Amino acid sequence: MNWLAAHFNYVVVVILMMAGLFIVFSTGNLIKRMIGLALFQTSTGLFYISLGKVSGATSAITLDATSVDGKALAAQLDPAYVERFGVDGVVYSNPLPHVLILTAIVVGVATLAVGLAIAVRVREAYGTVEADEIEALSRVTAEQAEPAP
Amino acid sequence: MIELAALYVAPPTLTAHAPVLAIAVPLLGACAAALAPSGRASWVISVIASMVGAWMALAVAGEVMRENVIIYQLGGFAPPAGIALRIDAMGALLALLIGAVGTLGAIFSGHSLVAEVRPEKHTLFQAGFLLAQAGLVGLVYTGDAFNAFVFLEVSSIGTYALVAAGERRDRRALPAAFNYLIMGTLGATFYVIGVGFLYAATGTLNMADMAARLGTLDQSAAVQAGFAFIVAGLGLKAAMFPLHGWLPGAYAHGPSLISLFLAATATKAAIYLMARFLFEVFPDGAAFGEAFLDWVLAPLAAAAVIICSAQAVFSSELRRMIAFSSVAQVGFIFLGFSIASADGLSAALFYIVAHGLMKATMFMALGGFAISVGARRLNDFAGIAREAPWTALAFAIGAASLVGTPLTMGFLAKWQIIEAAIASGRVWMVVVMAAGSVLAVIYVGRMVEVMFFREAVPGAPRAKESPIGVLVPLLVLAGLSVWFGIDASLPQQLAQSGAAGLFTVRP
Amino acid sequence: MVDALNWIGGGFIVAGALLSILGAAGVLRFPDVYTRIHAASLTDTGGATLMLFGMGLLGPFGLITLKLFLVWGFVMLTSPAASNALANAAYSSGHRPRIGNFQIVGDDEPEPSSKGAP
Amino acid sequence: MLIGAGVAGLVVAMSLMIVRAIMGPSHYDRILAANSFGTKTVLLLALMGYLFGRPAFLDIALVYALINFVTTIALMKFFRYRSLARPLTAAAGENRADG
Amino acid sequence: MTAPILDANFALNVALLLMLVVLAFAVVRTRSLLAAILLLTVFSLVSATWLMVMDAADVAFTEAVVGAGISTIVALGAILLTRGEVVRVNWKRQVVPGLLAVIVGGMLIYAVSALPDFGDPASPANSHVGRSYLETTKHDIGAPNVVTAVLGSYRGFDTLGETVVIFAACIGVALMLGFGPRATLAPAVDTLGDHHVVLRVVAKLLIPLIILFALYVQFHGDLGAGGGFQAGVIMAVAIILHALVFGLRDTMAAVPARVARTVAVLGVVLYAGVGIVCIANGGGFLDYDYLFTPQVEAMIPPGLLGDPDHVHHWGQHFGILFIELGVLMTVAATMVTIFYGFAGRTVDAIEARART
Repeated sequence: MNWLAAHFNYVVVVILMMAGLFIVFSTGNLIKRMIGLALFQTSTGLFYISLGKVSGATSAITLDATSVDGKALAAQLDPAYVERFGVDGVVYSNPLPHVLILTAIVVGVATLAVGLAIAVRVREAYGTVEADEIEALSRVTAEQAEPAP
Repeated sequence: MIELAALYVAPPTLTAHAPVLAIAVPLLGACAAALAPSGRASWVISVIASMVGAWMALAVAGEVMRENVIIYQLGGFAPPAGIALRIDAMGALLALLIGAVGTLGAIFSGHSLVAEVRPEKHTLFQAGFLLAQAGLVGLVYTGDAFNAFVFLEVSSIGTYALVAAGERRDRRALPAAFNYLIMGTLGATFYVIGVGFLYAATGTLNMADMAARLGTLDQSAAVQAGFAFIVAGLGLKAAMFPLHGWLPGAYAHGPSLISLFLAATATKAAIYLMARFLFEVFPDGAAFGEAFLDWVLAPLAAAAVIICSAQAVFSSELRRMIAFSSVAQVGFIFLGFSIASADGLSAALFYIVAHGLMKATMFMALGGFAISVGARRLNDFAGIAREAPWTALAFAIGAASLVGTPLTMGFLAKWQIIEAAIASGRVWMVVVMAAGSVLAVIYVGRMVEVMFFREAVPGAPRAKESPIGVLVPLLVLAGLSVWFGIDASLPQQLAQSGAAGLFTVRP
Repeated sequence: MVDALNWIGGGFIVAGALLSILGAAGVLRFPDVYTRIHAASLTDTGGATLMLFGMGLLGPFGLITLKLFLVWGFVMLTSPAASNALANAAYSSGHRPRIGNFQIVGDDEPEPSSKGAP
Repeated sequence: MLIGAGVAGLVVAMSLMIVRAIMGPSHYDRILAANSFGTKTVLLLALMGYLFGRPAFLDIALVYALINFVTTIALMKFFRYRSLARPLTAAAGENRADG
Repeated sequence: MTAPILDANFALNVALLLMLVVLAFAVVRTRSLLAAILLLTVFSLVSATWLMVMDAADVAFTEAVVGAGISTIVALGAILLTRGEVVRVNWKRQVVPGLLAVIVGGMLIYAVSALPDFGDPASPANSHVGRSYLETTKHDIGAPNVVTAVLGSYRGFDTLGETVVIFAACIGVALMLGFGPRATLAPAVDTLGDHHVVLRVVAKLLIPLIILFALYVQFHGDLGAGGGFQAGVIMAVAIILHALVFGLRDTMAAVPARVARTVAVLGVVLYAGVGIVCIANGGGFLDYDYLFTPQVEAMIPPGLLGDPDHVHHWGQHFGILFIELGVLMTVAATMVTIFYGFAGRTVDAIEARART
């Protein structure tokens, strides 16, 4: 139970990754694949963020420990804990994973846009976004091997 | 014989910032190309930016030979807090390859894009091409694991659309590009997951710092998973054998410029990054180490050599044949890596360059043919050597290098791997390589036979000799294959020094 | 005084949360799109008003109060507008409100625009 | 304490909305659920600022309210197109908008 | 000290994660693409809320504007042009993908079990580089928001790469969807019609407010949550809202596609240009301490920024300001370009259908 509590986030993230991967592999619909990919990428972000959480901490936007909010936050924690893990009297969560995942989210939306754009063009060229049908149509093209227009 | 260490190609201030300029110049070139008023103008920008980028890469290579390793801090913060570029001889060699192929490809694109891509798209196409160059150079230069991911994506995201832009000639480029995008993104995401595990274990993203901290750690499941995901992710990007499904389509249907550039550089950069993780970040014994190389990487590489060579033999489309051959050649490179000695690594690096040059030559020659005829299948190329002798000659040189004919770079590369394999007692590798080469002789022989010795099909469209703007870069590429086959000192010194650098750190 | 304000504010917040639950229950149980829209939009705006007012009582008076007011303004602007647009779209796509007696809950006619005849 | 109760209440309401979003049955139900879910998210975020002692995070609640609105309009637009296109192709009540 | 504190924070964490799991499974199961996208939007909302629980305010901000905003709109544009439903797949064909997912998942479960406990302040991840940023930002950068400091300065090169990725997406989407004779057709059917007076009035009120808010987010970035990326998306959302309500044609007359592309380019140029200026002034690339020459720094009245020992904070402050501006320009313009790409095709597809 204690193990589960301590690793609950990671287990959930793994389940989400599996769901995303399953969608990517199992469906032939190009749009649905992109959705699965987006899910997979988002869950990767959740993994990083889980790594950077510090118990009892607050956002890494620095706060004056003597301000009202700072005092209220410190009051909830063991002074020894604040002393050991805090910076200037306030315990913050790790900002580095946040920065990385900001970048990753941006990369994710870029990929999504380009992928969907290609999918739209596939639909225009083939009349379908189902991988099986596209493959069948491609085979026809290959056999004819028609010269360029 | 060029002594790189004695080569000062740029003034000192420029050389000091050359690492970042090699990335920033193509980047700014991409910006200019995107705004260019016409396709022609964007081509000029593309050529100039690629050239300057290659020049900077050359300056870096000289500096690396003198200093061994260059560390360039970005933002003025020392790693691990800041991001640093960390360039060793291997990285310098790869960047040089990227710069050279990029420049020659950019020159070539002046004619080939007109034939293959819709005219209104040329400016954006050139911009995407320059972005891909900048991304790849960044990928081989960076010393930060997460920064490598960013550059992996910089180099890929534009490329997906560039492959898809081949739809004008062949609509199969679209699903191929989509497939490439899915697999490429999965690969990059796997890589990110792997880096996440390593970050969880070490608390750092700087590769050198990571290596130092991993050395003090026990072999935990998190480190193993980090290793596995990084290898799988980069394997996807590098088209390592069972993960190569996206490659033949993307290479066969994309525009010639992109095929030649990707074949020569993109997969190679991923291989290089994987090598850095294998030999630099992971200390021997941590994660899977030797067992992984011997029991996973080497067998997969051998399978790639045999199976994909056979697939190339049985393909009927010329570009598809060459694409399958690329996967097989990646197998050769991984064979070299799996030997895990300085000789093996150096041979593999040398092979990367050899393969980059030969594949670029072959794809560029096909692009030259494609300007006048839209042929795809092997039989359409019958007798083309009579109509376009110089293009066909360059193709033949590339093919000869692929087979491993003496006096070409391919021969030296194969020979070095065989030597390293024998020196480490892996005789079975020699057998595999011989078998792979025999298969290569078969499919290359088919190509050459059709082109040179068969009569043209009556009534088929007549090919013309490639225009001078194609012939020049093409013959330079072919010439490089021959030159380095005779005097290999230029790539050799970088490859050896890079490999030695990795193996002296941890013998 | 501050203590009393905290309690009153908390009371408003809880009341708002209860209203939200009520609305959610309505969205879950009501028989067709229009009744659900009705349940959701009323309780959304009502719940938001109660809760944001409660929060205004809790916090220090100042920029935060202004922001709360802005959030409230946004919700009051957007939620009814969105509900209006939603009902409009549903109606123009052929959904008709159910009038009269009905037994089966949540069994709408199939979505007319979701078919993909190639 | 009361804030905690408010947060808990919102979470319950959000869970119920998720059920509606998953069940459907029509897309309008899903949109309704998503939109209403968004409003509740705005409230939850604002409240969480108080729960965790950082009320300055109200900005994010504001952004949510905004984005929620625009997304809903985009969805409306989506349906509007189909319904506009339909009279042209509405043969026997069938929607051939995709043909 | 290592076990997570079972407090309100953790309870919310668990509740939200469970919601995410339910939503993910619903996405897997549904065959309607529209439903999948709607569920993914709700997924984004929940995950953004969760990110707030994890103290990741900036990421929550981004996830909200990207996941619930732009992604949804882009995906809607895409499914308008493709088929609404996923073909039903034989269950036998789902076995192998299922196995693959389970294998990868099993590996991951095995691996995560060895990770340090959730919330452990002494874990390697939270004690080495991550912690050093918290300690040094005040001296090195002088910005209260450590995330912005790391994003803009310590790891500014990453952010340059991120901006370039966005720019690459701009090029990619423009290459795919920005051309063709049909993309310029007049979108006469593109307004919401007279039924929607309410929307038009509200939108008219909102659009300036949104732009104002975007500027606030932009310039408030080093003090609180926010920054160039978020502001850029919000700015783009304002333009998209205009297009949605008043029609694409009017919007494209106000912000032509060519202008959008130019702004995207200029954003990257501004960012890289800041780096080059730093080099020209004798520093490294993106070393904002060298953004101003000593002559310029001498002109700054002493004590204006409080601490005279930290004149370099000026460089850092303006460096971050400029690069965030570059990010804003590229992101806003790219999002608008992407929207134009998809929405332009949407109109065409409808008209093409009408003709057949």
